[in-house]
Amino acid sequence: MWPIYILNGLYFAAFIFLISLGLNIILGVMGLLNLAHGSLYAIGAFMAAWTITRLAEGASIFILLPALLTGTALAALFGLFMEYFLIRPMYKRALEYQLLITFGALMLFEDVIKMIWGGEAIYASTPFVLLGRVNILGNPYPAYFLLVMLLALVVGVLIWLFMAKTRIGVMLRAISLDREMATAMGLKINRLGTFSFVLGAALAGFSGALVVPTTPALLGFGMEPLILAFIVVVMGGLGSLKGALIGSLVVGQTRSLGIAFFPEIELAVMFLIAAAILVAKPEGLFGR
Amino acid sequence: MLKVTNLTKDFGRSRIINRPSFEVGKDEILSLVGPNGAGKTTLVNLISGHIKVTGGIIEFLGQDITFASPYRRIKMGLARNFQITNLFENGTVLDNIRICLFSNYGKIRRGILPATHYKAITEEATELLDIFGIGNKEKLFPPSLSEGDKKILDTAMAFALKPKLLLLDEPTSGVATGDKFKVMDTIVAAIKKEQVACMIIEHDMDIVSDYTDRVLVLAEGNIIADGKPKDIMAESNVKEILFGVRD
Amino acid sequence: MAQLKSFVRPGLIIYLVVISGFLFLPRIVSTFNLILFQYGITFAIVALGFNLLLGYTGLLSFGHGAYFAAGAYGVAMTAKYFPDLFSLEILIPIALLISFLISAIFGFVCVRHTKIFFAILALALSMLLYALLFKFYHLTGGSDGLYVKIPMLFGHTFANMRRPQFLSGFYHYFLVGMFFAAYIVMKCIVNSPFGKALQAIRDNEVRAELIGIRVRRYRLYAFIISGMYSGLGGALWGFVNGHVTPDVSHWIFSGELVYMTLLGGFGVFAGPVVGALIFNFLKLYAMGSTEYWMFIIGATLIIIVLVLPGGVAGGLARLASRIKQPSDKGAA
Amino acid sequence: MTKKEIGRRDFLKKAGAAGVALGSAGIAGGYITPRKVAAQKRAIPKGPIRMAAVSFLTGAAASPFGIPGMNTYQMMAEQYNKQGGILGRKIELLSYDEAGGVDAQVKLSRKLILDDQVDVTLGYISSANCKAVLPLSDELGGLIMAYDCGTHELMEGTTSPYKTPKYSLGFRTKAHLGIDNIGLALYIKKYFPDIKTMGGINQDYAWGRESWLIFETAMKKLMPHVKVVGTWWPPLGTTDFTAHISALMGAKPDIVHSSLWGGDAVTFSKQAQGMGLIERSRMAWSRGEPYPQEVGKEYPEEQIICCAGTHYFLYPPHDKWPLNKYFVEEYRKRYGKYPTYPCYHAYQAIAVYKQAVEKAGALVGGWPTIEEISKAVVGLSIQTPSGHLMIREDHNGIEDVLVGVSKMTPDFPFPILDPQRMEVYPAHMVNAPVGIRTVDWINSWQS
Repeated sequence: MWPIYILNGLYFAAFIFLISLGLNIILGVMGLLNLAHGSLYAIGAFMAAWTITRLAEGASIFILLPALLTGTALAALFGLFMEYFLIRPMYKRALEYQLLITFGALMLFEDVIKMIWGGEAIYASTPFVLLGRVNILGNPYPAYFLLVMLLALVVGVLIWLFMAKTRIGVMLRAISLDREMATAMGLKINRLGTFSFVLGAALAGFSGALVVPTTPALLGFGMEPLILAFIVVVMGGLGSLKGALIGSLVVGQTRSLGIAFFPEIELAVMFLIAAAILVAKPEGLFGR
Repeated sequence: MLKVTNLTKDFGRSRIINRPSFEVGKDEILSLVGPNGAGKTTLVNLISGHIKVTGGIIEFLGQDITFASPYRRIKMGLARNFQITNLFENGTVLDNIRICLFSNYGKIRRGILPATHYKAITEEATELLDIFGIGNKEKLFPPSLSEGDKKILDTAMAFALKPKLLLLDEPTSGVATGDKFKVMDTIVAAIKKEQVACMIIEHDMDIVSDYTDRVLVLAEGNIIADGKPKDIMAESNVKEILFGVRD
Repeated sequence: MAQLKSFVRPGLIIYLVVISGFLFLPRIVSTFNLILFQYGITFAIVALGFNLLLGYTGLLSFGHGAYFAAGAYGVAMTAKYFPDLFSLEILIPIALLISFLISAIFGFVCVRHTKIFFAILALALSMLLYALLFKFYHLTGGSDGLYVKIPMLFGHTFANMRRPQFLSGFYHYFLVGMFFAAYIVMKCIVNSPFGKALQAIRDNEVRAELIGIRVRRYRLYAFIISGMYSGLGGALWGFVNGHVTPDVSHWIFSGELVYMTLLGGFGVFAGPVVGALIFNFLKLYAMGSTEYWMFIIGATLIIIVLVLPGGVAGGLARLASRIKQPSDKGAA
Repeated sequence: MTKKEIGRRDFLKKAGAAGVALGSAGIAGGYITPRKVAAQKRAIPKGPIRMAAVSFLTGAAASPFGIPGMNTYQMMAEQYNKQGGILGRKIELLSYDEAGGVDAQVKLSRKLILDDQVDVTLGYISSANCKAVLPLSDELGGLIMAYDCGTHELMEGTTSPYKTPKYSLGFRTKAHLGIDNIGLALYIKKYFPDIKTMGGINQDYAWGRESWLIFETAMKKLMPHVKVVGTWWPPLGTTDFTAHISALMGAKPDIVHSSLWGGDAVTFSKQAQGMGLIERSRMAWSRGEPYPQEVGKEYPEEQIICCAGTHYFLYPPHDKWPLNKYFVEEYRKRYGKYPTYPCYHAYQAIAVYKQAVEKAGALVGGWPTIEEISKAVVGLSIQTPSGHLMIREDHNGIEDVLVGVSKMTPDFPFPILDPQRMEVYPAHMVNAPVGIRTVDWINSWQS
């Protein structure tokens, strides 16, 4: 079963990576910890689940495309509104206000989700069922999980290329390296901040939409992944994309192997690893 | 009293401080001059422990303090002010001085009786403010002070730590030209009274020659001249570096 | 005498009015509202300590639920494992001791950082405690939590009482007494040289270091004191609530503590106390009146942050200086 | 309304019960012969009975669980009101959401008893909530009837024999999880005697922990050769079981015991099917009854399913027990689904309250106090759509239990319990005697 445990860890790492990537971009560029990030993830998931249940009758696997699109788009839209109305007035304010306003947004979004989609769970497993299983070294394994890993990899590479090769990406990195210098160089920090926030929200929505065929969309859906994303960010170093990758691999494998071998204390093991890393290297693995 | 040997400091690849060596004697008032970017403030930051040294040795009162914490240096008698004033803006002028005195007398851990209970310290703070000529402003908050008064307060705070060596980073920058000498008179009078050694970073050559016994000239991270103000002024390479004038 | 006079000065009358108001409360309001008030008072104790860290030291912790949980579980686990020790005069010191230990350990890790790093670290560590409380089912009751019975006091039991009787009788006066003791101690701390040093650290960390304040150590002291206040609040809350669960160590609960402090205004000493009292009523009445109560308290929070950053007890002058602060620091 | 009239109406209904309309009579639930003592008449309050019903209305447990329960409360309250209410007082049903965690429920219960002063609270699905809320009944002086939670620790003491009742004003109007897990073990011994290994996946709180404890204890006694290869404890509300499932697949147990319920059970089923666990191991669900209907055709066959009692829409057979027929038809008419066990549990709670009030009311001649009502509950034996329910002096209900395996038939769009392999274990076989802890009782069995 080892390959399956490892694959499970990779699958878990894949979607945690997408969430923490968005969280980390926002953190790096805007210096803001978005506590409502999990809610954006949940919004993506609910939207995608809703789309899938609308189109499920006699659908093929391509049903996933509209689901991913609508989920990502809606989360990005919520991100845009949130940035414009809530975060922007906070740019010059002290940290505590910035954090609290995202905390307020978190509570607000949870109920907005309830208002739009109701309080009950939405099951949208059609794509998961349609893809069926493949055989991995004699063990059955759902093909959908492999698809999730593949898409997460593609998105990760795209983001990396974007950050390394495009003008906007280079500017974003410049801001996260040295905000004051970037301001002095005349970069439009506000506009780039908005861009990075929407990008982060879109990534959250995308990961929600990608995951929802395997799990029901529920109220409070974003809470647990958000915590795991925090751990990833703390472990990997704040604002570091490489850190997000390594951190999510650690979290994913810890969870998978932890459940397989220490089922009693799996969650605690994860936090203990995070704490150990922090004691040894307080700024995180790739932190500055 | 202070002995600096082959000190270096790198920021990334560029070397800001390049192996200067010098000493400061007891009761000496010394000035440090040099063009912008010569590394004067960095040198003060290194001595006060505000930033970490790359190489070389700093000794104070015969002890190696190269890697000592700022706290230890202060307890040994090394205090400084700041070029850009660095005050506690939510406390009054009196509070600003008082906190330094509490720190100096090691009463800062007292957590029960209110600060106002320590009468002797309050009196001493008031006296100190009087010495520095801002006694009438003790109830004001720093943001409402003039630039000159802020400078004086900043210096007074360093002075309140009862240092043996005081590092002053441009104590008159930002002060109106007419007031400069008044500020320096106040500071130097206080320094002389307590017999504190002092190293002053200064641009204004009039101040350098009027108030200091000795001048160090810093350029590109190293000392290029050391001597009495009059002699130094006469040297041509110094003039070129400081004033861009060629004989 | 002069000292005493300077100590209480003009607020004396207000204090007397508030104290007697609190003491007579059981005769004025219904049991239910009294208990609600008691929830508020326990949170007010937490908020007092929390404000030492946020308002006076300038550190925003998103993990103070952990120390609250330390106090509450200290009490509940004593009830489970050492029923003979279940007496208030033993339990309160136990709660303080446990919250001291945990806040000292966690604080040691956290105070190496400031600002956002500090907030995230505090959050992550409180979630570590949450995970432990949650996963060690046989020890802590897991997500079921633990029941807290009515305690004894110096051998006197209140066993034949219903909890409302106990709460509106002896325990109310005990709670009010604890609150005022905590209030006065905190008032002393913030006005003492130690408190002034913390404020110096908040205003200007660099300068504080260079006038001989060991910044990190003092931050740790502040962290521990505020952690112990949380622990005390948690222990007292445990008796009011009658049941403790790991939820109090979850970061959402810590977020509510921040909310209370901000609602009252952390620029003013008594602000967080007011905030804690208001928050409880706000939350309960929002919960009672609509299904979408989270929307209401979320929106309230956003409005307060946007429009009334000084909180209800609002120090508007303080607001002005706080907004200016980051730009000054950047230049230093 | 006078006592005499009530008596006559009850008598008429009782007479009617003999006829075809047994169903509605059962619902009206009158088996009380009022004593003709001229006891002091007590006034019956004018206003309606304020009945708080607490059930999951949001979250994963809402759709398969909380909402059917709440539907039943509404349906029954309407029925009773149509028949004139309880002792002439109409029921005003106040519904509350059980979501939000233990702490929120403690606060809510306080508000219900102290502030709203409801007459009775019926509710709680989660064992954790029950454990936290039931002590409040005595602490605050409010009548609470737990309707669905299963933890056996709720009413048991720490040593055998223990003193009963634990709470004088707190009840549970159903049997505890002992019946499900003992029933499963008995069933496995009879139908699958060849198994060698077993594993467990149960939620990480009282319900899951205790379900496994009882099952494991019973299996050790009944089938001592079966080895435990591992147990897993996902928290309540887990949405991703993939790691647990692959761990289970790695451990290869013949039987997987699970007490997952609500959304967790649905999610786990879907993911377990997707990953292929179902083909390797046979699931034994201690509360599996609602999910075939919830999941539909895709629900796998050959799963061992326990009905948390004899709560099944096809049992007792409609021709032999018209009350079940009536209940199923009425529920289906209103909500378009067959009732599941939470519905039957809700019926039990509201019926027990009604009959206890009527019994106590007849004794005291007027509206009884909550202490009198709670005395009347003890020893109450009522007919329910699933058969008989008795409330013992430990304030706990006892019931028979039904176990079967899922099978697809042409009659329903989802698998039902195979009629050929249904087993009913009578109450005395699966419930520990009063005052004896369930674990001690199982350990005392002669093997």
